[in-house]
Amino acid sequence: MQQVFKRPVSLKDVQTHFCPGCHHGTIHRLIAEAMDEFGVQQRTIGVASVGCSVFLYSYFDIDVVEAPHGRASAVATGVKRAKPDCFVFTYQGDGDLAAIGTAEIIHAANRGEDITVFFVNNTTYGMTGGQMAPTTLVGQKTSTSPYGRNQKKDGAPIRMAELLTQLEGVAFSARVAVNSPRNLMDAKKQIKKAVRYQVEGKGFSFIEALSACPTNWGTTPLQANERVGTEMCDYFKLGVFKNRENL
Amino acid sequence: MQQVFKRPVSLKDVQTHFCPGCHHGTIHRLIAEAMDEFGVQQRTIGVASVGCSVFLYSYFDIDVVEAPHGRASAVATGVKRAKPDCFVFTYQGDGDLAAIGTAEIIHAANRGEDITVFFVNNTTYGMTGGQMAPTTLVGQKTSTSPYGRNQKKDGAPIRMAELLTQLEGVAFSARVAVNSPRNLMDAKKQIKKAVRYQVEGKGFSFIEALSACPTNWGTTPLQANERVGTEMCDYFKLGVFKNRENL
Amino acid sequence: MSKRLFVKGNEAVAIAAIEAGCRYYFGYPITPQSDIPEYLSRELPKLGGEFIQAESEIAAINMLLGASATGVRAMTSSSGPGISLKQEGISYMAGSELPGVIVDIARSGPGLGGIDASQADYFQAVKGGGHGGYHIVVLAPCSVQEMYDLTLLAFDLADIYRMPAMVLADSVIGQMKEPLVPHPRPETVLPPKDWAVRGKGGGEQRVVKSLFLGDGELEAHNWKLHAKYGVLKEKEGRWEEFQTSDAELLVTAFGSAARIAKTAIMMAREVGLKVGLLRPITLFPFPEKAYAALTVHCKKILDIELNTGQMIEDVRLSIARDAEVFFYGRPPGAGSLPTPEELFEQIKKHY
Amino acid sequence: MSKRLFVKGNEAVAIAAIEAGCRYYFGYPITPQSDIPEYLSRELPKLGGEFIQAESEIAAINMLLGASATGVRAMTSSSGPGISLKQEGISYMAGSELPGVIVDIARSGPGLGGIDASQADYFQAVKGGGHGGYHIVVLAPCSVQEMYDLTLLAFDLADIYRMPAMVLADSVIGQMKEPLVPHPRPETVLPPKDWAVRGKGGGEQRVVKSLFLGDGELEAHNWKLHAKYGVLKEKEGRWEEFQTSDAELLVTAFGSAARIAKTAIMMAREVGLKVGLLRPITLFPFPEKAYAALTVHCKKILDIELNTGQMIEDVRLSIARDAEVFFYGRPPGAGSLPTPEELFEQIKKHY
Amino acid sequence: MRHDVFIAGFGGQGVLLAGNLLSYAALIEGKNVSFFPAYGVEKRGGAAMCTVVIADGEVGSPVIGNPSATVVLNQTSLDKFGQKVKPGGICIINSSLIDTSGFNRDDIEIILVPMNEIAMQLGDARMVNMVAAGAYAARTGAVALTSLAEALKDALPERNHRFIPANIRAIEAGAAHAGFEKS
Amino acid sequence: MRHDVFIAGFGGQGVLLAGNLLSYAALIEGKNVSFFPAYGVEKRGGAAMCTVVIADGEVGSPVIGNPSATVVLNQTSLDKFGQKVKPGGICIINSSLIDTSGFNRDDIEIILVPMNEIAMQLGDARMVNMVAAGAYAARTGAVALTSLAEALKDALPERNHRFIPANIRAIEAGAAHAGFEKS
Amino acid sequence: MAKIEIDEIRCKGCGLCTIACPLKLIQLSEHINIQGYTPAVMTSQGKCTGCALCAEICPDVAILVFK
Amino acid sequence: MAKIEIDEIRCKGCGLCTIACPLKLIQLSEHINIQGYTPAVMTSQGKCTGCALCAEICPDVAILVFK
Ligand SMILES: Cc1ncc(C[n+]2csc(CCOP(=O)(O)OP(=O)(O)O)c2C)c(N)n1
Ligand SMILES: Cc1ncc(C[n+]2csc(CCOP(=O)(O)OP(=O)(O)O)c2C)c(N)n1
Ligand code: SF4
Ligand code: SF4
Ligand code: SF4
Ligand code: SF4
Repeated sequence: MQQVFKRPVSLKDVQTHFCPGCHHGTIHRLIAEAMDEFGVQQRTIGVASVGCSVFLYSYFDIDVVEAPHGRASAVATGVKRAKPDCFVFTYQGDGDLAAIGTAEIIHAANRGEDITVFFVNNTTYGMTGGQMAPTTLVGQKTSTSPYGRNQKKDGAPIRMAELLTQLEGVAFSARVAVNSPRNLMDAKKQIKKAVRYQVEGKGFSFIEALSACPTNWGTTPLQANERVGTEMCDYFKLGVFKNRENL
Repeated sequence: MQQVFKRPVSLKDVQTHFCPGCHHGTIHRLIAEAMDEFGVQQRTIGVASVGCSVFLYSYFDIDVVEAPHGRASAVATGVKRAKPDCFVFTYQGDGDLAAIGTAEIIHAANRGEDITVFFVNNTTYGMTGGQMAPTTLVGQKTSTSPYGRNQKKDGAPIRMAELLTQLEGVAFSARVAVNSPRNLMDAKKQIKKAVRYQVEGKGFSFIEALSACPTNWGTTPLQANERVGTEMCDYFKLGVFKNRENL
Repeated sequence: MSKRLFVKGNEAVAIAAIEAGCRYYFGYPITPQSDIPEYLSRELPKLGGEFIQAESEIAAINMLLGASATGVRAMTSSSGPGISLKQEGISYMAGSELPGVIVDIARSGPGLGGIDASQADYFQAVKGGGHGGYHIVVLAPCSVQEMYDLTLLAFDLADIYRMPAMVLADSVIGQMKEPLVPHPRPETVLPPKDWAVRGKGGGEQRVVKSLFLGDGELEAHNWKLHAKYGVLKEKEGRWEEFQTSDAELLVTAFGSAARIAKTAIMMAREVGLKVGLLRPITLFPFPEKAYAALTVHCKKILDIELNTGQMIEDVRLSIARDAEVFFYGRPPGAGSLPTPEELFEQIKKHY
Repeated sequence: MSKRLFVKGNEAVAIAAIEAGCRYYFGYPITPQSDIPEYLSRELPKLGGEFIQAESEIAAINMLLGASATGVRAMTSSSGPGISLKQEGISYMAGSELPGVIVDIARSGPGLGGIDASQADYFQAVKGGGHGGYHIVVLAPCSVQEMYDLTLLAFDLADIYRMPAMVLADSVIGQMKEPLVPHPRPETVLPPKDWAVRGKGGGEQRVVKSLFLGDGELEAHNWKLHAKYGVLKEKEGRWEEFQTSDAELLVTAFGSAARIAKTAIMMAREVGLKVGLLRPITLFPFPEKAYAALTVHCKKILDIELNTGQMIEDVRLSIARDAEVFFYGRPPGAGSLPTPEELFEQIKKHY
Repeated sequence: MRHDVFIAGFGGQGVLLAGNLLSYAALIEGKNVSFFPAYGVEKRGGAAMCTVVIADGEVGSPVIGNPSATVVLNQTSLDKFGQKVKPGGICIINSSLIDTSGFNRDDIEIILVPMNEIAMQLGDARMVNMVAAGAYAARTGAVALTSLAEALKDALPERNHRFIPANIRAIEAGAAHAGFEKS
Repeated sequence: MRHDVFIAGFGGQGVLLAGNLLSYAALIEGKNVSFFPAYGVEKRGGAAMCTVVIADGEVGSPVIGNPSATVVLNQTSLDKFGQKVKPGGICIINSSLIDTSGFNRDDIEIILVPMNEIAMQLGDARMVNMVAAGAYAARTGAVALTSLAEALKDALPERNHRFIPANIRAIEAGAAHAGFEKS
Repeated sequence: MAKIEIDEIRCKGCGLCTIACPLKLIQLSEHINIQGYTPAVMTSQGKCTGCALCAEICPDVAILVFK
Repeated sequence: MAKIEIDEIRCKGCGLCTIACPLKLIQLSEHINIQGYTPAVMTSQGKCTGCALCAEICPDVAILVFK
């Protein structure tokens, strides 16, 4: 009898600090698997953002630079320009990338930096206690939208995976989810494609991964997982929005 | 014999500091005419940005708040929320709005702030001496792209008028030019429409006006004017890209 | 006893802001100040006010600039990295002579650092972390009640002197819960805001700006601001003295450090040591006079800060030339908050 | 005479950066420093380097953080508002112990202010405008030649002490053209960058970060940084003394002000007044020893700054207790640059 | 009278709620009180701690070096803070998750309460903090159990008031257990 | 020997180029020199000024309160700086654009040069600055006209070297005019 | 025949595996682990097909699969 | 019949009006104004139709039109 499922070597064998049912852990693992598959671990430099994923270096067995909140794609630009042969990726939350980091992601994407960006959208600011994010769904109650997000006042949730496709520099953009075996298997595929794009020097690749935040949503892990597949997928459609190979 | 063309009352009767052939002056006048037409001068608060148009208050006979470079749409948000009955507009250059001000414009637009944004695209940083802007055309030589903008390294010029249409909050977005009587007459129309949108509380309206910068392009005013109609209009197509009234 | 609420220091700030007539809040989430936006996002809409969660601290400070320019009372709050990002905007507000309240519930750094109580942002707040050599009012509460009282004061001073005012605290004061008596806003005569933009409405054009290009204009503007700072030093310095009259050792500390030091001083008094506390309540203007006066007699000062030594410079610049200053600092970080027992040891050491 | 170039101070900085082996520049346009990016955008590509015009000063400082983290020599440059925006990034670099050179060709403020020569950002540069109570090396050139020499030094000190180093000048020094002799980069033994990220390649994992959460970790980290600052004060303080030996009045000023003051001092000497100049070249570390030593005999100091008084605090904290300090300041703005004649009057007044 | 207690566990064990509950109870009894929380980075994971100082007179410093009472809900908390308890003080330990074999102090009183089991028996693991609060109050008399019960409506958000009866049972169970241990 | 000159006009009149030209000429002559420019906000409009100090020994301060020579190319410059000229100094005025009726100083030498007309005659209004440089050099001898001519290739960007002959004519015209005025 | 191993210390009891398993062979146990969670347990090892969906969906990589 | 008035002091000689005028009635003059520019001049006032295109395109609002 042999092992058919094992922990990827790029992922350290340690306990994470993530809450029960948080998808960050799953997304971490899928990225690690892709790194294993393309054998890039030894030449990878990851850029951690500020959010629940700030401990990137504790979980991935790779070199890591910690970026100020929202600036991961600018930091990654500096890293990649200085180390063009390294595999460089950022891992950013929705507050980090879609709010404070808006200018940095738009311009890194527009320059077509040869990096891979993993964008984890859980419709809230996790680490700081569940405030409204640019991705918070209309009507969703958070600690700073106690009456639910009001589109008239707060605007509609931003769809980053679609928005970025407008920029010439973007080679690949897709939105995935890991809430069900089916979505997860597709997420695997897209994440590997995003990694391959950089490995092949095809340019800026972007993965938006929908994620559950049971803690700040105030639900059980199972309810949160459920919500990802329903409410979230309704508004944030899964799919590949740009794929230079098909252009 | 009576006067058929006169200076709009919203525009002060003073000499501007603009260079010969600079379109800022023309764009100022068209905005002033629109303010006259809708009779909003007395309840207008303009937000000046940092750029060659920083002296907004010297030329428009209205109350003005000066914003830090790139932050005009955030400042305007604060002004409008506190003074919902005022007509609030920003006037921003392409360095100001499309580079350092990217996050502020995207989120003000996404919130659907009830303001009007005049975005003057002259493919360069005018006031600081002609450096490369996010709108600089590929191949265009500037003081910081001495070998011409290189798409591989610097990315392609950003088309703001199109990009913003992706955001739910945007009610109206158009690109105009004032280089020829024909374009200018259409510019008049669109600018008035943008003003009307706010007057009628229809939401965020955006005008991108192509503009000449003979000084930093190193051309004569006539050559610069010519370039607007040719090279610039080829890449930055004129037209209305979003119009909530037609949705 | 009049009704007591039991709230966090951060909530006391939010309650005071509303009592002060502030109806506009612009901010971005950051620990350990999030209770402020969370409270105001609940309450402001009920009062017809506006709560905006900005896309960043930079957007927030500039929304504040815009709102303040119209003459309304408005505020923002943040911490460490967020306050650093606001420096340009704060400089613009100072240059444009705009009021506006900025709450800084400081956290430990540099960089991401941590979220523990810190006083390492004293220089940033007091010397002006932004460009151009301006100052802002800086108030340092040391209890939940003072978080409330000084927030009210911050709004008044900001309006009177037409400059930003900061309430500087940390997670000890911000996260701590204590009983609070929410006094009504004091009656203060405030100057008319005849500079605020409002849409001319037939009146004079009004311009809020910090750009001054005419010959000598900017220099004159800077001297004008400088003169205001002089008036502040004259009239607005505030401090607390605790058992200083007979003190042979003067402990000086502000905010959370002062709160802990006070208990240490009680311990010292219990064993008969003549120790007193001089606690600056206004960090800018720094209460120089108090230091000068007290060091005429007491020649030994123990300066205690949650950093490696910042306020100590202003202390040394304020005291009698022949007074001696000792320093005890704990730069902030997990598990580095000093205890009363620890400070008592320091007192004994330098007594 | 060896070959003389005739270049602006800003160009001297760029030429020195290339000589120092810097191949990565990240910046955003702002007057009066734009000559630096303009020069490097021309030259770096020829050398296989990277010039990126960032979307903002914030992006620029963070690109610098990323590049420096890989161990290469890299830089950014800006002024006033742009430097304010970089404060968070500078704090992160300081917290992450990253080298990197930041050139600040200061302009007048606060806010948009103007573009004239200014020394009003002394506090921001020297006390740490960002959060967390860190320091960076701050060098203040007063000639085109020194713009070159101190830029070379900045890169070395940054690498040796693993901290950001700033070259602080203004439009007088930056825009002025003078002859320059571009000496080759000095031989310096630099520590290996065994902390730089590079892709493990089978080696140890390397992490560049400023977050320290373990009990006592952050405090220890802060004491470690503090210790470095101590070493800097011990070993790296630099200053120029001009006719100080017999001086009865000591003029002290840095950068552009010192340059103008020097001529005023010559005028004074011509009429027989015993006046000398103490010019700090390193603003951080501040050359405290020089002040202490010189004020043993000379008890009158005239501090001259292009602001309303900032370095004067460090001067007062450094001098003998019985020395007296006079101040003459011109806050910056159009037409406010003092002339030698003007400073000569001040010298006569306080002599 | 003056009581100070330090409560520690990991995020999610409701340490802060326990501290709040004690504070409100003190308030109800007309006392002065300061409640000082502390938790790991930003919000996630790591430790959660709080100090509550209850006094008739002035509270003074909200932080205490050597608390007279300490309640630890998980192993790391005991390892980290067990030694800090003031000589003569008491240490209440959640024996469900904590192995005390390594912890030997004879200068303080050690009380073992299997808080998770007790909470589970009452149907909800999340009530561990209530069990702890009950045990502390019963053991020190800092506040009356009745005050604790009354304080629940102040300490709990409206939406959780339906859990008050269950919480009261948990408080009493904790008190009973600590009380039992006592004799 | 020591020469300091202050040149002022509005942006676009080539004030800075004139100053540069003088500096390079001084360099060619092996002298020390500092060239200090100043202009209005950021880059647009407003005034443009520069100070050039030429010395055999140390240059010293790059800014001068009362320059021994001043060249003004437009009205506002004369109004602003005319009074600053050091007694005994000289003031060279672009009479094409400047009305000197209001300017009466008998303690300095005033030289009127219709710079725009001269430049236009030579075919390009933009050469006003060359006329000015020629006039100053001829009048003060700070640098030789030949050095000025030689310095053009240093002062002008490669792409404008084709204008060198025309510029030399402008320099000489300015010199001639100033020279003529002289006697 | 196949089998899974659930790391009872790493498991946070989120329950995602219980719904991911097509045969619903996994449940959350009653007892709590050192972290204070109720870990997942395999109810009938024999029936496991080794599809590994439980392992795939586990955010904590707490499940290993053998076949 | 119509006529235009060119403000010779405000005019910056950019020449845009000279191409905007459908009848090409406007030229730049030889002489320079106080600003140092060569201002535009109307060559044959009589032919002006008052279409105002010159005024519309003038960045400096230096032309007024009467009809
Ligand atoms: C400049 C700055 N502003 C704010 C913060 C506080 N902060 C830390 S994490 C975070 C956002 C976390 O949300 P998100 O990016 O969505 O990631 P998540 O935690 O949800 O995974 C914020 C605002 C900070 N550290 N720095
Ligand atoms: C924070 C900050 N960065 C940079 C500058 C310098 N600056 C002044 S104007 C300007 C940009 C001007 O270009 P643009 O916005 O395109 O307007 P234009 O002048 O071309 O009309 C810049 C970068 C500044 N004032 N503040
Ligand atoms: S707070 Fe939300 S995002 Fe953060 S670890 Fe917990 S579940 Fe995940
Ligand atoms: S520099 Fe360009 S944008 Fe600025 S005024 Fe001149 S022509 Fe217009
Ligand atoms: S998915 Fe993993 S963590 Fe969740 S219950 Fe199953 S084994 Fe445990
Ligand atoms: S368009 Fe206006 S400024 Fe230009 S030449 Fe004609 S009149 Fe003069």
